[in-house]
Amino acid sequence: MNGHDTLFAQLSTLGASVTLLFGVVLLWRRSLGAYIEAFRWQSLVLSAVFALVGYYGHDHELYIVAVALLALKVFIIPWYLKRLYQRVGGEREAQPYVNIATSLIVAGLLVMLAYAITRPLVMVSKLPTRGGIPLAVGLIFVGLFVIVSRRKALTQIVGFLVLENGIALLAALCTYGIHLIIELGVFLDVLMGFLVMQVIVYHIRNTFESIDVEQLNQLKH
Amino acid sequence: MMTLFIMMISAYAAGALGALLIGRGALGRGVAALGACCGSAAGLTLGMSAITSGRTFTLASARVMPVAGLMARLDGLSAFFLIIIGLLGLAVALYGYGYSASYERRYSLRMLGAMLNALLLSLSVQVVADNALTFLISWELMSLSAYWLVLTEHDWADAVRAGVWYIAMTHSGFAALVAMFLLMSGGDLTTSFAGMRANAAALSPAARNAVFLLALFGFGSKAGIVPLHVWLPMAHPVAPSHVSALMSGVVIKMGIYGLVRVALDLLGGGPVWWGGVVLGVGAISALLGVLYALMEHDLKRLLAYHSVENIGIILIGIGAGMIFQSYGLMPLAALGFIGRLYHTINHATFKGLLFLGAGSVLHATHTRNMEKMGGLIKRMPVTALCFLIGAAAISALPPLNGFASEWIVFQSLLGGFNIPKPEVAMMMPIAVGMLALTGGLAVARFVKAFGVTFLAIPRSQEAEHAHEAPLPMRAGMALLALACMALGLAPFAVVPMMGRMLAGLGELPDTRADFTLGLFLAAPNGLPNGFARMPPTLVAAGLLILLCLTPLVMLLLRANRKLRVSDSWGCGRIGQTPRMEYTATAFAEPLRRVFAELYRPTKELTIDFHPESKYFVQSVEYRSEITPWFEKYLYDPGLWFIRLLAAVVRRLQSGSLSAYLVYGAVALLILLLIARM
Amino acid sequence: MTGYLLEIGQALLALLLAPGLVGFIRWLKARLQGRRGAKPWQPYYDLRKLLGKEVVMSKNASWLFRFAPYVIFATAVAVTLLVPLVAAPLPFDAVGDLLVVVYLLLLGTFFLALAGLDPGTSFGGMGASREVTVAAIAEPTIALAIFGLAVGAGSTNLGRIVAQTLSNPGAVINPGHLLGFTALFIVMIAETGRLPVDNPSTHLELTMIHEAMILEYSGRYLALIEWAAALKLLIFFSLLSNLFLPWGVATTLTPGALGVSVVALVVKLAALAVIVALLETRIAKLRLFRVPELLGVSFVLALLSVTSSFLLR
Amino acid sequence: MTFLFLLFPSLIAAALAAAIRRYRSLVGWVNALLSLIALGAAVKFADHAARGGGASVFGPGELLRADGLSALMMVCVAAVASLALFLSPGFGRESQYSPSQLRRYQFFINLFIFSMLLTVSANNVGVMWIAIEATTIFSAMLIPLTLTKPSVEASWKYILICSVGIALAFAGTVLGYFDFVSLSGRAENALNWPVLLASAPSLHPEVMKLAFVFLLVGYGTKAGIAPMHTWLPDAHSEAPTPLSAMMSGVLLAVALYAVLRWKVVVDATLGDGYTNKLLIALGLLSLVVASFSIVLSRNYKRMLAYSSIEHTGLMCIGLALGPLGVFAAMLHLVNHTAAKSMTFLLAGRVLHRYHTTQIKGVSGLLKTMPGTAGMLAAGLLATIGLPPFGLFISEFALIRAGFATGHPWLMGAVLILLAVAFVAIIGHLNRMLYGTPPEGVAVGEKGGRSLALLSLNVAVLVTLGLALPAPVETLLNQIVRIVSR
Repeated sequence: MNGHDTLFAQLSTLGASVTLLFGVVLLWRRSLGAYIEAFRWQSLVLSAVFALVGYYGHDHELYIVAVALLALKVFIIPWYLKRLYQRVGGEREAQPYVNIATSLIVAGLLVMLAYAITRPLVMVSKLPTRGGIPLAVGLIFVGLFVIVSRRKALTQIVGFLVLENGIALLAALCTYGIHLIIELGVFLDVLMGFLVMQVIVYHIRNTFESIDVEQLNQLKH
Repeated sequence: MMTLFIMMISAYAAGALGALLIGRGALGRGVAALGACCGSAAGLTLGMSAITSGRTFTLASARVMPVAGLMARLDGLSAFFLIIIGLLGLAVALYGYGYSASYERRYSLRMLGAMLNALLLSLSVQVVADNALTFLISWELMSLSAYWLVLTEHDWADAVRAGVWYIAMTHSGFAALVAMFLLMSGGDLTTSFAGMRANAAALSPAARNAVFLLALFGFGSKAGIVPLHVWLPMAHPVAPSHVSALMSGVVIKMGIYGLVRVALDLLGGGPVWWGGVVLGVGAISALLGVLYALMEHDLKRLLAYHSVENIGIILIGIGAGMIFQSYGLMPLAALGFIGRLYHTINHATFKGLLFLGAGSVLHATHTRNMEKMGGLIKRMPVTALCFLIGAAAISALPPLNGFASEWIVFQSLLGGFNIPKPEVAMMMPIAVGMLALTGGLAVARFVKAFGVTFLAIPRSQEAEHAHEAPLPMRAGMALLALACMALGLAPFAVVPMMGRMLAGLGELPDTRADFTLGLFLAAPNGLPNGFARMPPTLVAAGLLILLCLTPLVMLLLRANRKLRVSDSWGCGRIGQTPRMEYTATAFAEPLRRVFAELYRPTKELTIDFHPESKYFVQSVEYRSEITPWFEKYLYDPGLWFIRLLAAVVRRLQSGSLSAYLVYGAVALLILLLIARM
Repeated sequence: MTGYLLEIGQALLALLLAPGLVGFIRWLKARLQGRRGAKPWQPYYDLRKLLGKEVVMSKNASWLFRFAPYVIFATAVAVTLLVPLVAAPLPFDAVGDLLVVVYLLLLGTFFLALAGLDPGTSFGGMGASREVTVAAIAEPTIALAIFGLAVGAGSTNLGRIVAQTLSNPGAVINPGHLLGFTALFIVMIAETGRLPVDNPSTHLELTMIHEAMILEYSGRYLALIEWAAALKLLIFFSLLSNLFLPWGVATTLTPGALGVSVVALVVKLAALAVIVALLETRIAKLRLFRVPELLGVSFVLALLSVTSSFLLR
Repeated sequence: MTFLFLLFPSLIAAALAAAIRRYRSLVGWVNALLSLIALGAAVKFADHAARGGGASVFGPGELLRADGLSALMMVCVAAVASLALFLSPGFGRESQYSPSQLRRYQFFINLFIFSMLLTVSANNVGVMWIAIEATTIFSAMLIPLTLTKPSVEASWKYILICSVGIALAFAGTVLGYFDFVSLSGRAENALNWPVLLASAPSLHPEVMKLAFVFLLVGYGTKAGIAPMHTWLPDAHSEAPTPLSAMMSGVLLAVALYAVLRWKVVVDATLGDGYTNKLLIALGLLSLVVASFSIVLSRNYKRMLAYSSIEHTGLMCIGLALGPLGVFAAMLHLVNHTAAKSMTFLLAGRVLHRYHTTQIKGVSGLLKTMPGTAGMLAAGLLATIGLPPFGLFISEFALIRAGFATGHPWLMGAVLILLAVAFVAIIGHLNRMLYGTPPEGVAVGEKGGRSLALLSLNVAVLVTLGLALPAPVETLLNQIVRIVSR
């Protein structure tokens, strides 16, 4: 493994860890604005990772992906989120199901779990980027945890987006990205999904006078 | 053969379709009845010709079913049950034509006619089925058509409730049967019964036991053995009476058919304890059935409980037979099975007859409560006579058919002392005792049933203005009444046939149990020849002669022949009202006290006195109820448990989104960890 | 041919003896109780009186009420044709075995009970209800007793049983036999409505069973029923005596043997009558709801007898 | 070429609905008719496959592919789609929806249909994933057609749970692909089925195991496999009737199709022991959850939804029981599609008449709307597996497969659970059919057209129950060959 690759490996791992870090940060913050910011930074790093992989992996398609990602997740979606946040009123994530301290611990555990689970991948892989794979899976878990443990519709959306980021990161690190068309298709889905979600959040807002998902418990049994 | 078979099938099908198309009106009923009649007649002839010729026929094998073909084969056993179906079908169809007239514009005659034919059709196919698939499909169709028939009078709640109970029990039985056949056929349901016989021999003992127990459960739930009988007293009363006759006479017998077919034919007998279990179940069913029947004042429920008893009696015989078989006492085994099959057809006739009679009473008085009846013998003499014959037959009184079959079973049980193991042999006298007790109680019950219903003074307006049943109904009853007598008087014609029919099943020999000459059984290990003899024909003849002689004797003794009709003696009181009569409850009281341990009756006596002085009683109210404790101690806990589980599972769907997501996440993590293991 | 004649002969004999037997017991009881009592042949007079009287029938009663007495009488007579009174084996052995005998009597009971219900009086109903109750509970004992006997003889055929016992007299004293006898004796008491089960000489509604049923009967019908009841008593007596102690029963149809057997029969009947009479003077009537216990005892005895005959075989 | 006829009609329909500003019943008619074209195309594929023809591919990078399995799914989807479209609101004068709602409805439902058809005809796993995600999005837009609290709640739960699930599925896809890449480098159309399958045997078992877990949980969420089924009762009971018919009838099947496709690949890597274990476990869990939930369910639409879960579980188990099982499961899928789409549409009629989804609120159905009652009874009896309907045969075959492959205990459990569901459903059914109708409920049957259409389903069910048509059988056998190679 030559120096060129080691650098790549270190950089990619660094990128991955930073991405994960922002996921954890997100767990730590309370206000929706902070959530959105954290997500934004995370997406920024993520697109950087894509560019990185594209550069070292000599895959120029990935630049396009990186740009698309930048546009989508750093500008468009956060902008929408902000607007949504202003429209539906900024309710803080006052009391999540799991309090901050515990959340952070759980996040740590999840990452360790991710390490445990992804060992075979790291084993079999010869890619320089394999070091980041556990982190990516960890990010997926963290994203899941955010969705589970937060009780505002908006925060759940953000959690979902973080999950998406984790998967994108996984894709970048494992496979240097899938085909361009598919990647773009995926982004399109993400965008549409996000838009639909926000529409429904408006609905929730209009019908329930709040976006606290606590009250979404009429349908049971 | 083939043509007869086709005729039978097509007649039933035509009847069903006709009923569906035409529906109400005399024409619709007529078509339905006609189809049923032709079909059952064809079936009857088919069975007769098959049984007399003593040969077996392969009837149909066509690739009709998706998963496999239908296969039909007619051997002695099938032929015998075809006869039962045909006989009862005929009577029921006749009767039903008249009976269902009262349903015009109240309930769907379409459904009634179609389903009646469908039921008969599925029954007939059932008994000739020659592979598991055919058997199971016809079984399910039978259950289903019976289900719709039970639901005919669906605008009262307990009909619907009964329907649900019925379908629940029978369907769980069906599940057991599916499992059983799959075990026996090694997964392929299209293997013919011949193939299964071969498989069964190869099965491991454990598998064979599993098959047997599954069969006992599956068929038992249909036959209504205790404690799987709960649906029976619910479903039979609410069904239209001719349908109840069919269900009680034939449908539950399919359980017996299946049990014999599987345990005796396919498995070819088993260890002693199989027989023991069957015997025990039979004894319990018989006793409990009769005891609960005693306490019933709903005429049809009484009969329904009685069906439980008779299934029990039949199972006692089968169990004994199986025990003998497993000890290699083949002639005795054959005798037991003969007695049972004989009792099966007898029960079909007299139980059918009684249900039809009850139907006529219901038709005339619009009530099933015996306490509201009475004096009907004057208003509906034909029905009364038929019912009397049925009651006498069912109480095993000579010279009717009930006695004949009872006699054989007694004889076969007497053979019990040939069993080497005393502890096993002791089961026989106990069974005899049980049998005798049920017999005696049966007499008690039918004295009550007939006496309270038909004799003395009418207890209500309805009974006062009762009217005789229309001709078709009377015809149906008369047919079965004649059958009762014929079967009772001519066992020497019936029994050898059955011997020939059973020959070969589970290596049973061809037993020549010839009544007029006594039972000469080819005797292994010290079974005396000429075991006993009983020609019912002669007994009947003798009774008849004596009956005629007695008046003559009276003449000779110059007895006074004057007769004066006047009030019955009321201890000096003038004028007798129905309220002075002995009620059904009172009639059953002594026996209820005797068996109080079992009934656990709840009593409450409320007397309210006159306000002025406590020496004047204004009213006395006595209420006593019997808790049927299978529902209470067996089913309620089961249902409770299911509800509990349901409540637990229900809590999963708590409505909390986060909880839902947690399920998913946890599932993911667990599976991932498993994957890493 | 002689066989058939003999059959008829013994039937007639039974018919003749039966009322006498009843009368004898009554007379004996009276004497034992220190009364003079009616003559033993009083029942014959009663029968003639009844035959002479007109029938008064309830207006509620149906044809069944008039039909029943004939059935009851016929069944009783039919049974006398089957039971070996004086000789065994008889040609009619081929017609009926022990089971037939029992069930024929049951047929009689069936109609008697129905007839009791027919007039719609509470007495009749009460009697019928009690009668069938007793009959039902007595049934298993009878069946088991038969079973025991049949196991011994290898057949339920009466003639065969008698012959069997005659052939090896030792069997008489084996426990199974004795237990069976006791059981059947108790049943006999119940079936024939003697004390302590039923009191044939009372008309208190609290106590009576048989009498309550036939309360509505009069004239020739009553005569038939009474006669049948007497026959039933005689039948049970002779069954007890001839099945368990068959000595004297003629196995060859020579006049001498027959003569002996007739004498033997009369002696045995008298003996049993004495026993019954003594019993009835000693004990009081049981409460109705204690009767099942008595019969339960008899059932246990019968079961024991069968068991022992199984184990001793 | 046929692919265009399969996919474009729904796109055109959507465009039409979007283009025509004010909804007219004409649009509904045209779209319904358009759906028939797609159905025709699907049938053509099925026919081609039934004649033993190989898979046909189309598009750049062999984007689309139709073999026997896809063809069967196409037919199911297209058939239910046109049924739903023909029974959609907005044909007659009066309708409970406003024109704008109807427009939105037409637009999204056609996109929904399109994405389902795309899912089953996609050759590329990535494309398939995108299409499935799209189904979620479009259907989620349809659920809160009328903004009631329950519908909004249902849609939120639906979209969130399913999006998360599908995202996980994507992670699985990536993992599967990753191993492929790390072995044979990046290749063009590497994500196409044939290529994946070809290279599968050489992939790393460990990785594929992980991948399959992600895929099973992911697509399983959409297929309503317990414990990811939780969105299903809500969405199915709150969606507009035709949509719930489609969701229950085909959407679950489509998701299951995705699982099945991947199962084939993973089996090629690790042999079928592993996937079968997982499928049986989750399938059994679904059966338990569903059948016991039915016992106490008070709402007939939810009851139907639970029974859908039950049947999905059954199919999962079937897919894990070897060739016989796959045959049975596929047959069951077809039967269930027919039965469930019908029962949901009928439930819609009942709801429209009684204005309640509570079982105890509905009584005397036989008196008020005999036709509907009869067909509902038929549908439910079919659903619980009574003859002469198809599900009897398929369940039967399934049990048989279980015994043949030596799972007697499993089958015992399945039989018991089926019996529980059976009793529960028949009890609920009787409660609705009989008794006296509540006041203010109109008596008399209306809308014979839709009943006539639905009777087609009954016809299908009975046909499949009495005799398996030769083409269907060959098609199924071909599928068996595809799945258990």
